[in-house]
Amino acid sequence: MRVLLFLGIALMLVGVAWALLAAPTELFQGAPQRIMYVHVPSVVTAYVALLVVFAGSVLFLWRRDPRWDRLARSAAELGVLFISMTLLSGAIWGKAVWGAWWTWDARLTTTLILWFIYIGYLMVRAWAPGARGARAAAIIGIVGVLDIPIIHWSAILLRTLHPQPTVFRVDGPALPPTMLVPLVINMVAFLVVLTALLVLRVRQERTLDALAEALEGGA
Amino acid sequence: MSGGAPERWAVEVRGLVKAFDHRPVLRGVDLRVRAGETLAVLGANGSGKTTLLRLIATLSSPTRGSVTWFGEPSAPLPEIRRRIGLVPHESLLYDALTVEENLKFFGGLYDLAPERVESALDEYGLRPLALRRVRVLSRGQRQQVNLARALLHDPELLILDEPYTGLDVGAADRLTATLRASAARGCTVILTTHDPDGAGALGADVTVMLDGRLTEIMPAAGLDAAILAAWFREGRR
Amino acid sequence: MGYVAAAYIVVAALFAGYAMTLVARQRLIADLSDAAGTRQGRS
Amino acid sequence: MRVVRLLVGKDLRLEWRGREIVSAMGLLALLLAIVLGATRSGPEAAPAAMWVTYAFGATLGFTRTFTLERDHLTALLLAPLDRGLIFAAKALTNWLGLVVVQVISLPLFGALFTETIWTRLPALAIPMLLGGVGLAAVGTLFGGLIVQARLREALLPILMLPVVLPLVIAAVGATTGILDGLPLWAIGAQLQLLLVFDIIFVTASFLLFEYVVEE
Repeated sequence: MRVLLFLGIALMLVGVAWALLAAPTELFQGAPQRIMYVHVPSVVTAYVALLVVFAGSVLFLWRRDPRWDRLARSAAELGVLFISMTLLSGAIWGKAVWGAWWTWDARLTTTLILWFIYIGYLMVRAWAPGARGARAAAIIGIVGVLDIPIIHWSAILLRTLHPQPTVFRVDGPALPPTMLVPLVINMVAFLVVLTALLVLRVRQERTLDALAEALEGGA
Repeated sequence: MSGGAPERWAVEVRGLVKAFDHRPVLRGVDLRVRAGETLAVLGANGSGKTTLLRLIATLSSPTRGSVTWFGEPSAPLPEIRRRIGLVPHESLLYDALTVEENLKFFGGLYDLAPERVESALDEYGLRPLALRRVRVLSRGQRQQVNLARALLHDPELLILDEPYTGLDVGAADRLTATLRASAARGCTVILTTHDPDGAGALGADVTVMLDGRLTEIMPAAGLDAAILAAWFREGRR
Repeated sequence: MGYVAAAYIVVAALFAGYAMTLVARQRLIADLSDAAGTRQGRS
Repeated sequence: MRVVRLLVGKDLRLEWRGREIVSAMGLLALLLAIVLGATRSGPEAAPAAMWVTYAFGATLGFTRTFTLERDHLTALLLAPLDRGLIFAAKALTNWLGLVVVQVISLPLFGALFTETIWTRLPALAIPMLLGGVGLAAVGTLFGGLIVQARLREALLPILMLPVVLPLVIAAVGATTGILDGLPLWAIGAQLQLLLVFDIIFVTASFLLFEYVVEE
């Protein structure tokens, strides 16, 4: 697992270096466009983490096996981490390109609402420890992901209330290969780091549970 | 454990383990109760008696091991619940409602005819209390209403958690009489208590909860000093 | 140009922050295992 | 459904005797309406004020329904009925509580914000009902989840509000349209979202409730 982490970090360094130094400057936005190489991977990684939370929660409710609960718990933490990254890098990018830290763009609003939902998830974990808290968190993990399409839909409705500039379309104009390669490298780097951190966290949780059992059980 | 012919057991518990957040309360309980039998589970407070009862009453699921009711391992739980009555330690009655309203509500839960509630009011001598709010009743009266509630749907298995605590002599005798009557009708009765004399009065068999496991089932008189001593030691620990 | 740097620094800071929580939890595990160790007689 | 009627009947009788929940929710609703009215009381502020009041009224009311039920839940779990029915009955009771709050706060919104509430009432009832059902479904599910948690009263709003935000957005949109005199088809998108939200959350809660109550 150590190898995975170092591989991820190495890849990330390569990706960032490539993005900052070698990649061409985009014509319309200029330098700020380089934030994309961090913003887009963190969005993808965040949603991957949320899917892991969803899968872990469903399997935990169905199988009642603590292993799935630990996976969901760790993935939720990482999900919040990467959503925070997405929101902050997105805000900075927005400020750089058209001077607004926040716009009620459908995707940004969805990500923000998800951030609150999974902060709630972590709070339930903290304030309702034990088996009941785990089940409560699992249900929130499921509801959170089920809610994504609705949130997105309502965010679009919200946008009709707030006229605002057209949002940067990352997937709009096809990215030239010189930009696509560093983006993919960074994407892979983020996902490898996610996996490594996930494995590390699950191992920590397993040890913690085992220790808790040893201390309390006394058997 | 008396082998006996493989007749249907009212309740069969095999290798039952129950842990709450890594803390094992039941460490492998084995128990078989024949239909129509009355069993008293003795044990100190916090020895897991209530946990065992909640498992037998289908209110919680075991961490490991199994509980089989009426010899039907695959029967759906709602069906089993229709044949079980529970008198837990805390009263399940709604204090703001009157005795009659409570019984009508619980009767409705089991889809019983209104006449059943009327007959229960007379059968348990609750007619005079019918219109009084449960909040104003004494513990003995409340126990009587709880008992009526649990027996309303004529369960085949009646489970009581510490029914004798806090009862005056009169109420205790009434309780014993009611339990005897139910047993006579073939109803299996399982109750917990931490007072061995109560079990003796009922003529029930006895088992003791020690360290998360149950001892052999034996007649109440058969309680030998060794087990009682071990049980008191555990109580004080 | 400052914005790009700001964005990358923020991302790096978040990773660092998370790394610190990992380390803190690792220390918690160390303490707990000592406690568990001494309880079972291991010195 | 006989059982649901029975359960709701019991809840309503209990509530009528105690009147704790409805009075607490009602008082909060009136208070919120006044506070919001005092700050920005133009007609355009009415929809937002209404739905903020309903959402917060719901969060307060729903934590209490389960704390009252906690020791009696055992009796319901013992009865030979599908656990989802317990959710359905509890959600229905909560929804009725919310309807009461919506009705008694309406005159205040009419007075403080805009008279058109009364002229557009029949159309206004649609988003109010749809929104109420959604709030009741989510509130009952989450209310049940955190019965044992510490700081329950704080936790429910934190959990519930982000999830119901889409409902509030759509409801405010629909209410604004109606108060501006738009015909119903003009706010079709908002009503559609409310309907889909209700369907998803009523079914999801019905299925997931089994895990809320079992030990």
